[in-house]
Amino acid sequence: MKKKTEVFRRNYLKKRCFGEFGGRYVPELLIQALDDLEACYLQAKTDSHFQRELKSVLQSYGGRPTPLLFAKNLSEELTELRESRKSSALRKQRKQPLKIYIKNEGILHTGAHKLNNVLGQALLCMRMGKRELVAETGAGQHGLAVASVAAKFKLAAKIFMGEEDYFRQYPNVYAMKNLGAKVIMVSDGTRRLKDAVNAAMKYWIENLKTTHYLLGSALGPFPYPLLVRDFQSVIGVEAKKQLKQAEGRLPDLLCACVGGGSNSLGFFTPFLSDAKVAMLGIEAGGKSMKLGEHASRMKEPKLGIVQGYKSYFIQNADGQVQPTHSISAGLDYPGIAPELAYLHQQGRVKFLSASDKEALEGFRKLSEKEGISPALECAHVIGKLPVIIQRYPEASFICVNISGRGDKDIFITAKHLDKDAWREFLKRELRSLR
Amino acid sequence: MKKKTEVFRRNYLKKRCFGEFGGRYVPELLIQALDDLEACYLQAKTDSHFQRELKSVLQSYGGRPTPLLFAKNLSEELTELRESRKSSALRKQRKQPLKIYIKNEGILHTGAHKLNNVLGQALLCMRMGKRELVAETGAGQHGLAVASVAAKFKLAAKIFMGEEDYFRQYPNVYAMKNLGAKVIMVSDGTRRLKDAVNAAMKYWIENLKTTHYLLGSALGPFPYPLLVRDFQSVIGVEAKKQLKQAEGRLPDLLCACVGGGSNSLGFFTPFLSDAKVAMLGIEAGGKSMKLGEHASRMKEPKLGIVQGYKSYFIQNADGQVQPTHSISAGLDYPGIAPELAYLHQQGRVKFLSASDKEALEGFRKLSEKEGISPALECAHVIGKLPVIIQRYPEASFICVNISGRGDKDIFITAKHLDKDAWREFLKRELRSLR
Amino acid sequence: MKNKFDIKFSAAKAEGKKIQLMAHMLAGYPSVSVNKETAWAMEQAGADYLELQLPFSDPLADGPVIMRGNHHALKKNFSLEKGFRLIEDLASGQNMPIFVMSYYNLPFVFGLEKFMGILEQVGVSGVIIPDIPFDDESEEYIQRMSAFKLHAALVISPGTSSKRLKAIGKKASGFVYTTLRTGITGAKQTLSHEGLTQFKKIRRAFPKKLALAAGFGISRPEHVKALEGKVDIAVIGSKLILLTVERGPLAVGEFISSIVSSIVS
Amino acid sequence: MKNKFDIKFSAAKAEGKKIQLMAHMLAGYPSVSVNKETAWAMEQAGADYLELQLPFSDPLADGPVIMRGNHHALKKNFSLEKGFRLIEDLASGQNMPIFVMSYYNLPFVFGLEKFMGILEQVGVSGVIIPDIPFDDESEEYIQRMSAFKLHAALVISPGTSSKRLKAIGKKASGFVYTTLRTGITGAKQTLSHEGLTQFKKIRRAFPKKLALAAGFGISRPEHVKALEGKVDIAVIGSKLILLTVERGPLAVGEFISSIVSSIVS
Ligand SMILES: Cc1ncc(COP(=O)(O)O)c(C=O)c1O
Ligand SMILES: Cc1ncc(COP(=O)(O)O)c(C=O)c1O
Repeated sequence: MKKKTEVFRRNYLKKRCFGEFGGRYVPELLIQALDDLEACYLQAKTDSHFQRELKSVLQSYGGRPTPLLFAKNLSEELTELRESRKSSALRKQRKQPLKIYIKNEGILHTGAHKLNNVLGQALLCMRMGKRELVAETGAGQHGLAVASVAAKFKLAAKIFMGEEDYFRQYPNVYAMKNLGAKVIMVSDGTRRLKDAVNAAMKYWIENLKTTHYLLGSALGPFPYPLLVRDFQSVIGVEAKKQLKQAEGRLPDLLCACVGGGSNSLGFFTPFLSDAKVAMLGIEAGGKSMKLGEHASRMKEPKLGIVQGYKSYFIQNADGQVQPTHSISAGLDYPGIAPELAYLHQQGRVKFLSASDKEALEGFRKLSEKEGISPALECAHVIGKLPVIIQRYPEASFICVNISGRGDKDIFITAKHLDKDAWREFLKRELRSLR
Repeated sequence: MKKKTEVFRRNYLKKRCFGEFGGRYVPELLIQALDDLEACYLQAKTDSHFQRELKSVLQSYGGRPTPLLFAKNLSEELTELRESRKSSALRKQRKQPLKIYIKNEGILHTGAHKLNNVLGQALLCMRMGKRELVAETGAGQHGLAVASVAAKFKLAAKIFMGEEDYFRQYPNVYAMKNLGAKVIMVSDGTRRLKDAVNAAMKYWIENLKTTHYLLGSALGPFPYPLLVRDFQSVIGVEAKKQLKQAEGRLPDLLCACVGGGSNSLGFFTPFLSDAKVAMLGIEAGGKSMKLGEHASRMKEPKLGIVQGYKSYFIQNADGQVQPTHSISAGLDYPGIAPELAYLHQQGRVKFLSASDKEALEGFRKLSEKEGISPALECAHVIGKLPVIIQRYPEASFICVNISGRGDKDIFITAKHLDKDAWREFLKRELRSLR
Repeated sequence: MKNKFDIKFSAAKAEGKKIQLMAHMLAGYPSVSVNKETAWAMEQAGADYLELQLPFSDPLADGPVIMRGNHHALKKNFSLEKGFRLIEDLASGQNMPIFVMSYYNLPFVFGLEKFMGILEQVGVSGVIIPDIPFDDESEEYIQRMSAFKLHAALVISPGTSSKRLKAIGKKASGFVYTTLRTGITGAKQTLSHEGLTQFKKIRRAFPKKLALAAGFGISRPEHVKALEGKVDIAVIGSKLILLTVERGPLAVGEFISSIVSSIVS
Repeated sequence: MKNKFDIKFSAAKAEGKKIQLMAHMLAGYPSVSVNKETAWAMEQAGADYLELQLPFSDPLADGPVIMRGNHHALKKNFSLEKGFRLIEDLASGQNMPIFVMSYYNLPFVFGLEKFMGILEQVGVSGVIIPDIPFDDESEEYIQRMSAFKLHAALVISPGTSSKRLKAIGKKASGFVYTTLRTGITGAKQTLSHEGLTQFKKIRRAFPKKLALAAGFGISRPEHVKALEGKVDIAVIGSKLILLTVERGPLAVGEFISSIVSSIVS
């Protein structure tokens, strides 16, 4: 009986998957739309006109290329830390200086890597003759990118956002509204990103002919994981060239935070065939490893099929998806990109998680050391570096993808790092509103 | 008697001025420091190593070059507006499409053009062997850039900020503190930018040997107006190349907002010798043209000598500098760059002012039309475009400098554009802090 | 042992029944005891088949009413174990053939073989899993189900192309469920025009003997009446859930009765 | 008519006075009437010269005490017109030669010729404008002032180079004011070491007959005592302003008396 199931698994969805992960587990009525999208994308991929146009908007609208920066002060501190941990015998050996570079996607218009994918998909939307975008958003960064690009391309935009996120990330709601997008609060389920995805998909199902669902990460049913990854790969393509130029060789290790998986995959992909480049994804460790207090899907990976794709999900024994927690709204999604699940299975990409506390520490560290305040998502990576360099003692040339800038998190970080003054500030603002 | 005074005026400060504007009207004890800075800068200016290093940090840290974008939707709307105003006879003539481009300095790290100057001066500071920066800030954008660059270069940073600004721009105070800078509240005078300049200068005077005063705009005593302009000219140099590439010719008109004058001068300078390129500076018209309710120095220019330089100031008949108002904290300074005063006198640069209302309208317009939320400072220009195109009927190719992005202004714009929801949001945040 | 659905369906056909009714119910919502009372009322009123949905955290194809029902049941700790017990009770306590509807993750995580084995054992007639779309490879899935003597009812929609319909028709087992709208579940005031005009195309693509069910949006006797002669089975979903929760099992019975009598008349 | 300062200064020198006192006062702060009482008390106590500062919105060289005084006076609507009236009253109501201290913008905006003409007319001895630094071209400024029979007292600081000092010495008129610190005005507990050790260098650079004044930070009789023999005039600023505001004109008189007696003894 076991064997039969395996045959079934292997055959079902022969294509459209990464190993056993991915697929398109959706109601039949979505198949046509997914087929159309796939066909449109595959055409566009080899259409030099499309690629030129994409490149042009990435540059003129997005501000690409984004810079690569040698994080000199951070490198020095971590070199010292690594030295101080060595046994006295080893310490006598030559000191191996660590070189940490950051690829800064926070420079991008709207403040995060999300824009890369949004510009690509918006062009696809128009190519399909559709004039409306629908999207989910958690922290609001993806929604902000969608709202901005929709304005630029004169597309209508409907952004679904969980009630929890709607209120805690209201500044982004406000920004999206200003850009002319319609933001719809989702009060079902966990009232978070996952439920916004459900709502957006349903809106799409009801309006397939006129709308394009602009999914924000490298997940969901095929071809989304593929095209989102491809559109984000500009990060890695640029970084590879820049890193070679900076050090004359490829780095030993790449690190990126992993929410859905789009920034990490975009960063990693162009290096996948370079066997000597190790890759590490950092998930949200939240408050603890107790169910509901983190968003680490890789700690004890549980295979599932949710929201149209097969991958690892945070779920209970019955297969019910469970609530998550992270200080960063961009990392608290319960699923993960099927391609990352595959790369994990293959051992190509490793995973660690960083706690809320480590993320805050990372936020402060990069601010103080390099004058760059990272988004809390990628701050997880910075906060984890002291552990990472211990796990990878051979790595001396590391590149971290900074997926976004930290401005958007002010209401969260200030609450933790500057509580009293922040409270006074809010009180004053409230008074001024009367 | 009249004539004698004129001779005096003409001779005093023969050098170090733009026509009659500029100079260095400071206590004797600052002269040595200004001489040192001037010498250092003039050396650096022709030192290819310095220039290379500056270029490198502008790129790897700042994210330069910043993009030039064709504002297609805005152009179309304004073309229609212009058409609709034509007499019916004229309307029969060929329709002349307007082309409006924006140079987007909002892409820059820390969100505004301020960084260009800060990186340049920080390098000068180190070149002089100094390890501490002191700076004034109004909206906090200059302070944020200083705090960031200080962190990157391991310099100490003291940022002076008027009490009014400290509280209304607290999010930037918080950001600066996170970056490791010391932010000092100034409770004297109008408790605004002007008083922060006074305080910063005094701190500098007391600590000349170890600190560099990193002035944030193209004003103050020589050589500041010169070097700030030069460091900001990268905007215009890039824009010139990009505009030529985009349209095969130079634009008819350049527009920029004018606070101190650094973004406008940086944008204009490389075009000054191109006689066919008209230039327009937009000042803060505030609530009305009543003294105290605006910050337009050019409406009725009054020559004065304040904070070390001769230029136009908002002052009363006695020469006492008067309070100003603008919805944008970056445009409410009572003085103006001496070089702009000179260019105005020569008729090379014209000036208009935009009201608070027009600025908010400009903020919304660029958000909705192009998906780019501008800082309120440069939003003044966008809001004034309907008038500008009427004043310049021959201009069909216009470039606007977007000096910064609008994120920083959320507490101001939300108050105006989304009052009730914003109030609820703040209340909720406050509750969550208990 | 022949599948209960096949027996009942051919019998009804033979009787000349113009249209049959499949009544939808959400396990654990509002409670297991209400589920049981409702099933009883449905059968009494003349429903032919029972579609029993097992709640899932992310019911992709469901509109607000059923989705919130899913969440409600899960919040009240409805588990798969309780689900199996309910199915067993319903399968033995009444005579409508049962189709278990759920999303793929539940059998997938539980173990497909184990899951289907249990369903077969308690006498379920088939499964409806909307997030297994038809694909060249889903043939395998249908075969697996038939090895368990379970129909794998496929779902199509007004947008499905003729070519695809043909392929589906070839593989389908038990019945094919067509949605009346390109959309998600939910009771509507009127049926979609798009939905009502599709049947010729569908019938043409399908083998004659294949049963055709239709649902999504049915909320009035007239709706069912409009489907007469066009499909074999009308599926009523959100409307019954609403009635159950707002007015109780007896109201569900009354509503079904009113339909049944409108069909007969 | 000879400048009042020149007359008084040479007389005091001739008398063998070891050090003379210039007392600072801020016009309109805390009020004009207090200004007048204070001037009277200063003269009674033995101050030699009066430095009268006209308030300005942005007093670049002033520390917190004097700066806030400037702002206070302006807030109470102190105007240039009131300033001229006060100067006139003080010039006629007492005998200390007066130096008007202000920032350049006031005479510049008012009209330099008109401004200086008024000062000359009411008998002021000179002006101190700290934001006109010495420059090749400030020669012109000094000449203009002397055409008005006004001394243009130049300000130097401990950091001024010997080369510059020589140049300044050549042009200076009346007296040169050296700050005791590289800094802004303000009473301090102790005088800066840097300030106290600079005088040899300064004297060497200047012509013998040029009067040298020193200020910034003087707050005790000992401070003045320490300057004896080093400079000709000690200027007391913030300390007197503080005393005026906190304890009134009489306290100012007492303080100056205590200095005068410490000098004499
Ligand atoms: C700045 C930033 N980084 C990372 C993420 C995580 O998404 P992903 O893993 O798809 O890059 C988000 C999602 O909102 C984000 O805003
Ligand atoms: C975004 C932005 N634009 C413009 C200005 C005005 O300064 P300037 O005229 O020197 O460019 C400021 C000053 O804070 C600013 O932050």
